[in-house]
Amino acid sequence: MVPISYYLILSGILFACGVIGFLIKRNIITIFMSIELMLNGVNLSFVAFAAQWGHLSGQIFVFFVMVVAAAETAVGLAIIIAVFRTRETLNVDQVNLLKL
Amino acid sequence: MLHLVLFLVFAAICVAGAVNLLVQKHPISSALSLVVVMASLAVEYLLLGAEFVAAVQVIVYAGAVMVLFVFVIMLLNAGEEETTKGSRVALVLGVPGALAGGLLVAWVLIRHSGDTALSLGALPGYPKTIGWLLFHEFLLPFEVTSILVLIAILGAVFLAAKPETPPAPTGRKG
Amino acid sequence: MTPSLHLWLIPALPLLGAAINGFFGRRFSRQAVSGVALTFAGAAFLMALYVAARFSSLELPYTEFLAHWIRSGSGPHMFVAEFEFYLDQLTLVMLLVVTGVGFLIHIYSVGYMWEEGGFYRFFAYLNLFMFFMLTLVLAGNYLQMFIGWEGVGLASYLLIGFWFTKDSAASAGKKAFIVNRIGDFGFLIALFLLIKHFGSLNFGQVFTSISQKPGESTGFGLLTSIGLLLMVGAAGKSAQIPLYVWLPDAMEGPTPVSALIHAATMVTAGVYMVARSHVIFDRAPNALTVVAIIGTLTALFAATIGIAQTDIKKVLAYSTVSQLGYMFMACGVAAYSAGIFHLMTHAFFKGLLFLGAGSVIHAVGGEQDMRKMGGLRQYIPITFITMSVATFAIAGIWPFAGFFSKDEILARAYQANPAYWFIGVTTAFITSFYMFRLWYMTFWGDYRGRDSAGHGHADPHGHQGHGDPHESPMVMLVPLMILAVLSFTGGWVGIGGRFEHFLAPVFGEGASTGATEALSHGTEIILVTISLSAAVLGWILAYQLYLKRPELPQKIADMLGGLYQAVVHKYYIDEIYATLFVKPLVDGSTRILWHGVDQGVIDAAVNDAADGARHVSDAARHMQSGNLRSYAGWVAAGGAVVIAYMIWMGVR
Amino acid sequence: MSSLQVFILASVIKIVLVIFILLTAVAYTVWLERKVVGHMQNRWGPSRVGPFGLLQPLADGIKFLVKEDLTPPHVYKPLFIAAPMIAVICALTSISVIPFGTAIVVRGYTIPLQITDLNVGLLVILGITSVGVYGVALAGWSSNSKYSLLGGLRASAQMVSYEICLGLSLVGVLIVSGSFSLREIVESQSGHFWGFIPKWNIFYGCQFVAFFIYLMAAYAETNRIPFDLPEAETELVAGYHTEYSAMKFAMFFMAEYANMITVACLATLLFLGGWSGPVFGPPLLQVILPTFWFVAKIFVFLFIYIWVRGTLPRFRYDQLMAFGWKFLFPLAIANLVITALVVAYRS
Repeated sequence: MVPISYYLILSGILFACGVIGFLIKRNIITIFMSIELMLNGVNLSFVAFAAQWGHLSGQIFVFFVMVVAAAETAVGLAIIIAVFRTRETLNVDQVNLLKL
Repeated sequence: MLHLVLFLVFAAICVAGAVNLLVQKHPISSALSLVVVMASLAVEYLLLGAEFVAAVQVIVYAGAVMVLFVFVIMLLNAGEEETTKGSRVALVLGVPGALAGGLLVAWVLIRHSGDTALSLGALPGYPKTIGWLLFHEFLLPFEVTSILVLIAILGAVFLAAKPETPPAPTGRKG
Repeated sequence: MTPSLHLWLIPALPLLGAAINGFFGRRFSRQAVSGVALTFAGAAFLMALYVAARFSSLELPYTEFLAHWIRSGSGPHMFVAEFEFYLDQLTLVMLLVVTGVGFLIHIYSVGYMWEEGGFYRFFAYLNLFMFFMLTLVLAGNYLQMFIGWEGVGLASYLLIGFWFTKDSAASAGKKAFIVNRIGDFGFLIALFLLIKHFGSLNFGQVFTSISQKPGESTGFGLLTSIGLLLMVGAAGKSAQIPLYVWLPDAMEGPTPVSALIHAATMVTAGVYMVARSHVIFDRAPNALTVVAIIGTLTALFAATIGIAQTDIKKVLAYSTVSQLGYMFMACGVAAYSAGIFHLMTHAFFKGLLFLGAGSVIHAVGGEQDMRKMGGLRQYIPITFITMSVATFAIAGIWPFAGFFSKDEILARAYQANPAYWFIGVTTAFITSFYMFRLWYMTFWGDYRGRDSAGHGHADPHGHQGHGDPHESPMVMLVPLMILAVLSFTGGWVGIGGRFEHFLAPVFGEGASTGATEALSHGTEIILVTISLSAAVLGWILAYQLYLKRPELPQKIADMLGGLYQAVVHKYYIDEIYATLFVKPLVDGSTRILWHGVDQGVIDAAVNDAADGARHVSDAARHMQSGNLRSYAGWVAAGGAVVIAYMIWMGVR
Repeated sequence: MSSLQVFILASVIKIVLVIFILLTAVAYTVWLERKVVGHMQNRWGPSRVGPFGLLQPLADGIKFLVKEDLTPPHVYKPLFIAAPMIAVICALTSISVIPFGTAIVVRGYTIPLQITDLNVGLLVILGITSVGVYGVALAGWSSNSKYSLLGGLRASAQMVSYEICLGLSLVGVLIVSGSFSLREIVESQSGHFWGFIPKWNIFYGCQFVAFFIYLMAAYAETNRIPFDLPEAETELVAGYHTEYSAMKFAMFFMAEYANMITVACLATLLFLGGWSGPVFGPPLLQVILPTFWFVAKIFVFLFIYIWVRGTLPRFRYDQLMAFGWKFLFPLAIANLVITALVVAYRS
């Protein structure tokens, strides 16, 4: 028997790691992976809550999150490729045409 | 007991993977750490009984999404991350802040979730039941998602397509 | 059940003509354009004749439903306005006058406008005017009448400004339109009051419900206010004090337009409307008194201005205003049929006068100043003869048409209040004077046009280089002759009260005929004699001043000094209006609305908002470092704030 | 013994047995391939080591084990070592949910001939196979050689693409049988149509189309001719495992053949009725016969593999991608839709 809070703490840690990675990483691909990490953390809490409430909708939501994440990945990676083509770099600090 | 042990082991792997993602300098290592996180999360799902979700997690996330990441890293031949000292502030303020925030959120969720203990395979998510729900209760979101995926495919194809090279000048002016 | 008369065809035909000429006329030859216009105007006239022929077999008032228009609300408060046509004796008279005179003027225009640019445009407008005027006349409810009312205003605007490249024409058009709006404002409010209190605008329903109410003999009640507001509308459309100022300026339009719109038909719409609404006025004697006073004053006032005018069309314009005043005077003393009678005869002789004036202008090559005319009777004999008939008619010489109708009005005015009568007779004298003045100055004496050097001014229809005055073509003369016959004989329908009897079902038996009988035969003869002698007196005076001793008017003018100047300058009414209304309005608009509101508030708000946005952005743009991760940091911080808030709320 | 102890004991025995058999099978599949292709090319193939060269795989194994384990410089070492392991582990793991026959009864305990029976067994196999891509991709990348990198890129792109067709071709079968459990899928195929045609999924409606798609996708997934572009010797100098030698190379080799066997098992289970077949004779034979049928079908499938290898030339890379996305993928979707309609109509 595992208390649900354990799952939630794990979920929180994963999410926090995602946020940190999003903030400190410079490689645009890694940043993108951090987002995936956050999504995964959220997914875990969905599944845990589904188990708690005894309703499968939580698991269904995980599917939707996955689909959205997959779509996001496809588009995001395409954007990364396009950025790399024009800027020849993956470092987000150098993708800074939009500054004042 | 078995449940708790398994949970702790894979949670440890999970957190280790997540931290490794942050620590590693090379994106491919980060990607592999993420694969580890996802695989161990799949096990956590299995422990909760969500076997279909676990399988899909492996197939979609580990098998497709992360392969795409690896593929792109390889394609772009991404090197090691450059580290600069420019972002001290983010490191000093951001990391503890984010960590604290995450823990706070978890704490609140715990407070409001009661102290339900989950047994092994608490809520079996059989493919049949999930499919039934998906095609009855969640039919509209499902279809909307399909449109989203279609749009994403088109967008990805358009974005990643090589820019058309302008036709070579034929030499005739005017 | 009477079979359908297809009344809708009467306005629809000219509309079709207007559409054809308006849309395709540019590519048509002049013959084709005039053919189209005359065909449709003539067809409307034939329809009107057909209606007149069928008239005795009709069950009156005859209404014809065309289409649903407005159906608003439900239950007892439902407001309904339909496209429907209403035919009674009054309508028939108006119908015949409008289509008949209109058709004649169409014919005349073909000759008059032949060499003008925009020929097709002119006839499209003219047909459009016919459509709206017939809609107004045939309307089965006030709203439909209002459509016609506004429509004729539009057509009038378009036609006054026909030579829109000429500044004065364009501004005259605007003036007419704007002054009319003031009147329409009153009309509209009257309509709103009718809707509010009677729930309908349908003539039948409104009049039925009003006739059940007692009259408002004293005080200022609902019907009085409606009546007064209607009178405001009528004053605007029919050029009564204080809204008459647009009509003289409207003479900038082509002369056939002046004849058709600003003499024979449109300006009488106010009279028609008052007559049509007689049920309201009958129960609001105070409003009726106002109508009478306004009519009487306008008649005298305009006539005095007419004395000193030298522009042939201006004289006729003021004469029109004056004659319209007569009609309102008639209405004001509840002699509606007398008013309508005068309306009809006036349509004949005033139409004729304008057409004749047009012919004169045509003959002398665009000159409108009477001082440069004279002796034209030998050059243009037919015009001279027809104009003479019209002059006698308007002066009220027996047995011309004007005599009968004017006499009728004066008799009824005397009955109501001798003061009206006295002013009326005075006006008749002045009218006779200035009309014969016009007659003598134009047709008698020697031709003064040849030796005038500065004759190049405003030449509205481009007759270049004229030699001797020449007679107009037959296409212009035939309408003149027909109208002359009508001006001569038109009054005979009123002999023995026949016209009144014809209209009696509309205006009620007792209100009109009963009163006339009260007047003793002797009194009637005396009144007739007085008015006739007033007319003759005016004639003699004009003969003395303008034929026998042409130097005398100048002396008299010098003698009168300021008074004469005031008359020449139309009592400075335009200037007073400019100072009182136009200038404050323009200044106020400039200072308050333009500089104050538009620039100070609206523009300033926009500019200041933009400036503010720029300053804020100036400060805020430092957040946009171009560093993606700092953006991410902001996102995270925002998320943290939201979550913190939720937690805080949740924990409490 | 409690049932848990029996379960653990039986599982351990089964795992050891299966891995042993699998590795042997891998070795002898290699031998078989060399032999068959040799005969197809009118030569003998391995024939010196043992009778008919039957000991050749053993000799090869010893060679791989004792050879110097060379790690070239400039490779990214952790991944260079991990890659073959990932490949072989995934290949060997996926066999764990494959049932080899009906359950046997030993001392009153029913022991299924399967390491574990999961509700989502098929999905597990798909998942593990998809993870197997990492082995190839990482090997190509970590070798730090352009040939390897190209091979790795090709492998990952190809496998991800064909995985979709593979999955879609299976969905038709899933619709027909209504389960993800491999055992249930096989059981749904017992019986006959009209008394004589085995009620295998390949004979059900248009599932032969699905079988064809599965076959193509399986060749691509296992990087076999005609889709062996990631390791095309002639252009990429063996592609992703150019830099590998000795045991690490052997791991890739084993992984490839183990994957072939897994794919063959899956095809047998899903399309060819698994272990179903005529069962007769004494009880012992009745126990053995289903497994025999199962192995026989796998053998046929493997033989086709080798046959194709000996017959067809290699595709060009763009042809491969076009074939996958523009032909197989629409075909798979069409098959899926038609199957769904047929099933919906029949129910």
